[in-house]
Amino acid sequence: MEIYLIDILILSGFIGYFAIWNVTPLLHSPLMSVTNAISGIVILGALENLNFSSTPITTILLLIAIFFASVNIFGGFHVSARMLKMFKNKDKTNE
Amino acid sequence: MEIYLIDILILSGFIGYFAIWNVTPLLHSPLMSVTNAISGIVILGALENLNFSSTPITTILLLIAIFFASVNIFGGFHVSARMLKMFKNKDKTNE
Amino acid sequence: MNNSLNILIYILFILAINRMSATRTAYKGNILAIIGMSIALIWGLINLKSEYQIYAAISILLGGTVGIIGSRRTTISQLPQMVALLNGFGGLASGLIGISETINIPYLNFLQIFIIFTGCLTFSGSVAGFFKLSGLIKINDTETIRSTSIIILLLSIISSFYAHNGETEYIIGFALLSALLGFCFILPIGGADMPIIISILNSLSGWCTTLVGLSLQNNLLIIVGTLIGASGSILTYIMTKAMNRHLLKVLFTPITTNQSSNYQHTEQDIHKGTPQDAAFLMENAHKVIIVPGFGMAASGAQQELSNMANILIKKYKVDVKFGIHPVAGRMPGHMNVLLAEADISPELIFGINEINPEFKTADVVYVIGANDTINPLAKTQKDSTIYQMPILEVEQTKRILIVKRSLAPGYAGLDNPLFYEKKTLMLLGDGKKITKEIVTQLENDSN
Amino acid sequence: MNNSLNILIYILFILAINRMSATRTAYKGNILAIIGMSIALIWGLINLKSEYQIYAAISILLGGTVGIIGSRRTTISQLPQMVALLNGFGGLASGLIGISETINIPYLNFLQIFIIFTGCLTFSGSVAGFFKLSGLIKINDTETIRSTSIIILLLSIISSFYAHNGETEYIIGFALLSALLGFCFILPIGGADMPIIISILNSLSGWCTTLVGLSLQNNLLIIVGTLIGASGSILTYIMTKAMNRHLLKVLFTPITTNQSSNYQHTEQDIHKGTPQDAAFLMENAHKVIIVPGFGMAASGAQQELSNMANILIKKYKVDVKFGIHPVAGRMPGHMNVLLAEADISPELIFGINEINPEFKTADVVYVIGANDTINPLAKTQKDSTIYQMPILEVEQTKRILIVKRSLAPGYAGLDNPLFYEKKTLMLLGDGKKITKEIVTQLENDSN
Ligand SMILES: NC(=O)c1ccc[n+]([C@@H]2O[C@H](COP(=O)([O-])OP(=O)(O)OC[C@H]3O[C@@H](n4cnc5c(N)ncnc54)[C@H](OP(=O)(O)O)[C@@H]3O)[C@@H](O)[C@H]2O)c1
Ligand SMILES: NC(=O)c1ccc[n+]([C@@H]2O[C@H](COP(=O)([O-])OP(=O)(O)OC[C@H]3O[C@@H](n4cnc5c(N)ncnc54)[C@H](OP(=O)(O)O)[C@@H]3O)[C@@H](O)[C@H]2O)c1
Repeated sequence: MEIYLIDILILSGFIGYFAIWNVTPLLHSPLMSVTNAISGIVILGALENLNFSSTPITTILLLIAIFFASVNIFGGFHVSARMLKMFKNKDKTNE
Repeated sequence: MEIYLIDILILSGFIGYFAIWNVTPLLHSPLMSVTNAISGIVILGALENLNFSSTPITTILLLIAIFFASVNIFGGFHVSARMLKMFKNKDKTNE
Repeated sequence: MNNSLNILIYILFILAINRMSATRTAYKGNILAIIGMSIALIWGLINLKSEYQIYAAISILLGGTVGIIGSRRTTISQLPQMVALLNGFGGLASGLIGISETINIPYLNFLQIFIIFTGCLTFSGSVAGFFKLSGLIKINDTETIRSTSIIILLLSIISSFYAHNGETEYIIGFALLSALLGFCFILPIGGADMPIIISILNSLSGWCTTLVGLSLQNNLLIIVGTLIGASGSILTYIMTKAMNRHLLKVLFTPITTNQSSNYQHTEQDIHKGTPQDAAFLMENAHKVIIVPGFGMAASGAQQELSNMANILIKKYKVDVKFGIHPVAGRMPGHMNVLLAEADISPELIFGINEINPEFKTADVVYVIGANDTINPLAKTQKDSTIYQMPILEVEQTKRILIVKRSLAPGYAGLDNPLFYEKKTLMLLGDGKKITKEIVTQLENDSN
Repeated sequence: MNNSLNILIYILFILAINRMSATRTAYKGNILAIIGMSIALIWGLINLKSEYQIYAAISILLGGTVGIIGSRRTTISQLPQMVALLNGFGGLASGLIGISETINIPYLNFLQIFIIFTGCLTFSGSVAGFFKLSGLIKINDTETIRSTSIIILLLSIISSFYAHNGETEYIIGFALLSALLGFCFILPIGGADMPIIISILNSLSGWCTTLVGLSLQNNLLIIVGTLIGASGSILTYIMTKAMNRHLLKVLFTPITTNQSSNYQHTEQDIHKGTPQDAAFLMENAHKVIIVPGFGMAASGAQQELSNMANILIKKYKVDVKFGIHPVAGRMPGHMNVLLAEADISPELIFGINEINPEFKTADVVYVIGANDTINPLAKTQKDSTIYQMPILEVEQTKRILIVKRSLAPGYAGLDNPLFYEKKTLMLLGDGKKITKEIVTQLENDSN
């Protein structure tokens, strides 16, 4: 399994590389903002750990983590949508 | 491990997708020819199996497989190089 | 079931990121990512022990509300700092997960130490970036901060050995030190380099996710984290190339804000103009190039600018083009977002390489709130933070109109010799107000 | 060690394929792939039991020699069939590996059955493609072959159940049936669709590698195979789009070679011209568009064409452009390879979308050995294999010069109404010879 783990890391890295390489600078900001929101997926880690939480401290820490990850996720997608909507509208008027 | 196996298949598929998507039609032929040569990597399967070959028949089958894979590999790279050299030369004269 | 959902989610994310490569599909990309995330959240909640479900749901709701309200309250020109801050929250979440994992554990493994370190550093670095971008902190004495951060680095390395033993106090101490390090490390970095820093922090938040994934053996987190980590790194690389900065220089060269001290001018050295002068010059021109910068964003002048361009094109048959520097504003693509908002046709908008040959043949260039991106000192002043950054070659045009509120320097803290040229007319005032006055004048003039 | 080499090898392959996306880097990409493969071969040999090393090395050497000699002997216009054939050998190797694995095994698993099936099918399909591309086989009665292949398909499915039990005779039978199936399946497919077929087979050879990798639990084979399989599938998709063909139609629509029977002409219906006429028309034109097709490749006229273009440009100040149809010739990019070989500047070469609006304003179009790609019937003749394929709109130009040896139809077996138009001048003869005579004439004429 160790063997496949490193493969997964490498392959994912390549996908990140390919996916980004063609993006026009114009879209770098929304791109950052979307990937930023996506990285909030770490919230799953907090939820998973919550199941094994043994003390109140860890529970509280994890709930705080969930809170902040949610700020990141919702805020991030909202900010991205705001930026991207402008491009989208513009595109429509040009068609 | 099963879990990671499917991940590897999906991720590799995506890489194939990304790597090809931007290729100009102009280079489709050399591209096919290079990927074709690369698929000759299956020769490693024949070499690996040879170590466990128990009967003369399997040995012979595997040696034939090695032979044909080699035709594919060497011929493929040679053909690709021939095609690509023309583009390369042209590029130089333009610089 | 669990794993096929994981696969579905990361496929959605990959497709989403892929869609971000073209303006036409980018919005849909965001929606794909939202769908993926919704599935993840719902599935995560369902799999939770029922006693925790309600608390987790409340946390998510609260966090979500805060996030959305925060985003709503943000003006478009504040988007960069908002992105920075959100990024930090992602890092904080990872850091907290890391800390919670270590409580009641006799020994930490390297992974957990890494998670805490990276998470806390990403958080505090992003907060520092947020402050800098909002202009809430200005740093002069960078040297001291840098030496301090080296000491903190050493301290946190040492403390990591203690934390290794799993005692909660040490772990908290280590976390705090890591956070302090991030803050002190980012603080002295040149403001002009902030987008690069955000990109680095973005990539770090991805790697945090990978680390958490590794520690939980969760393939979804591993794949998505690595994806973001790698894409952030590449974005960083692309940006440093666009700004012609070397990454090591960005991180370790102290800013010398006083570099412009030998270049002191007063308002007497400039030629002041009025909006009427500007309107006159532009309506009689064949070709006008508009160069917006951060000041356009700050004053929200994009709609007026769009009106101005339209009148010039329709009424006065002027050939109008917009020239956009890749790092104009406070984030990459900042100007493009704003011009798109104001419905300016993309055919009029050109990047630095396309527009630079055109300045020679233009009659008037209208610079609004841009400064560093047109500063010719980038070519000569070796000790400036923008040295060798490619600039828009505005100085080649016959007449230069520059709209800004004062003779204050731009983001890089550098004076701009263009202001004092004979062919330059300075229109001092708020960008939006001045442009509006020009529009009024253009409307009244007969062609 | 083994695994880090595996990783190194597939990283090299990924980088190689990535380099293939631009002409500037493509050659280096091939070299990266060669390096990766060399490492693989050496490592594979080292890891072999010493008693087998010598035999394996000899096989590799023999195969390599055959491959290189074969490639050297291939003329540039034969490259497509060569690629097809090599592809088949890759499939054959996988098939043989699959068969050898099953010998002395009580039960086959599904994977092994798949390997044998796909490998043999890829092999025989590629051989059929090779024959068709070389023109060694022409098929008229496609219906019978199609019905036969359905029977074979059924037979091979049935035999796979027997083969499942691991008895060698049945396995061999199953392999032969699979091979027969590939052959009969590819044979009736329209010649114009061969590049799509090659691309499919290319992708299949990748999937074979994946299957072998799965059966051997070898991550290198799995990753590389999937990579190629996926890229081949996408290439197929892109090509069907370029040709405006639907994949299912490509595979299952019978060709009706006699579609042109209602369109019988003789040489009396055409206007024959001489190279002198052609030279005269072109040297007095402002703008000439050259449209090459398979005939240019077949006659090797590219160098003469380059000379002709040069003289027209330099001596007669004519605006010369080349218009290339995406499927001109016998493989995608075929024309581009040849024009590159003849050192024709890429600035003169245009794709279908760029060149089509230009035919209206050109004075003369010089078509050399192109036929289907300029055939207006593609727009009207619903039952033809090229129906709805976008064509080069040569018919809009004032004068059309067409060089070919006869009035024979092109690859799709379709007559071409352009030949009989009043504004068309047919130059019957070998492409290279005629072009050479035109060049001589152009050299002698005074401008
Ligand atoms: N795009 C990015 O990715 C990014 C991110 C962070 C930093 N940066 C850096 O930011 C700089 C961008 O250059 P830039 O030319 O766009 O901007 P700049 O050099 O920061 O200059 C902006 C100018 O706008 C003027 N201004 C501010 N508010 C105004 C208002 N309300 N009305 C009119 N003018 C106003 C300011 O002068 P007054 O105060 O006199 O009005 C200032 O000189 C570069 O140094 C770049 O490296 C870029
Ligand atoms: N590019 C690809 O990917 C690909 C691959 C396979 C098939 N195809 C198909 O091939 C066709 C390509 O169209 P195309 O217009 O390039 O070619 P074409 O339609 O095949 O026509 C080629 C013409 O060249 C003439 N010719 C042959 N040898 C010649 C010589 N030595 N000198 C002068 N003329 C010669 C032939 O007429 P004479 O016999 O009268 O001389 C023939 O009509 C399409 O149907 C396409 O779908 C394309």
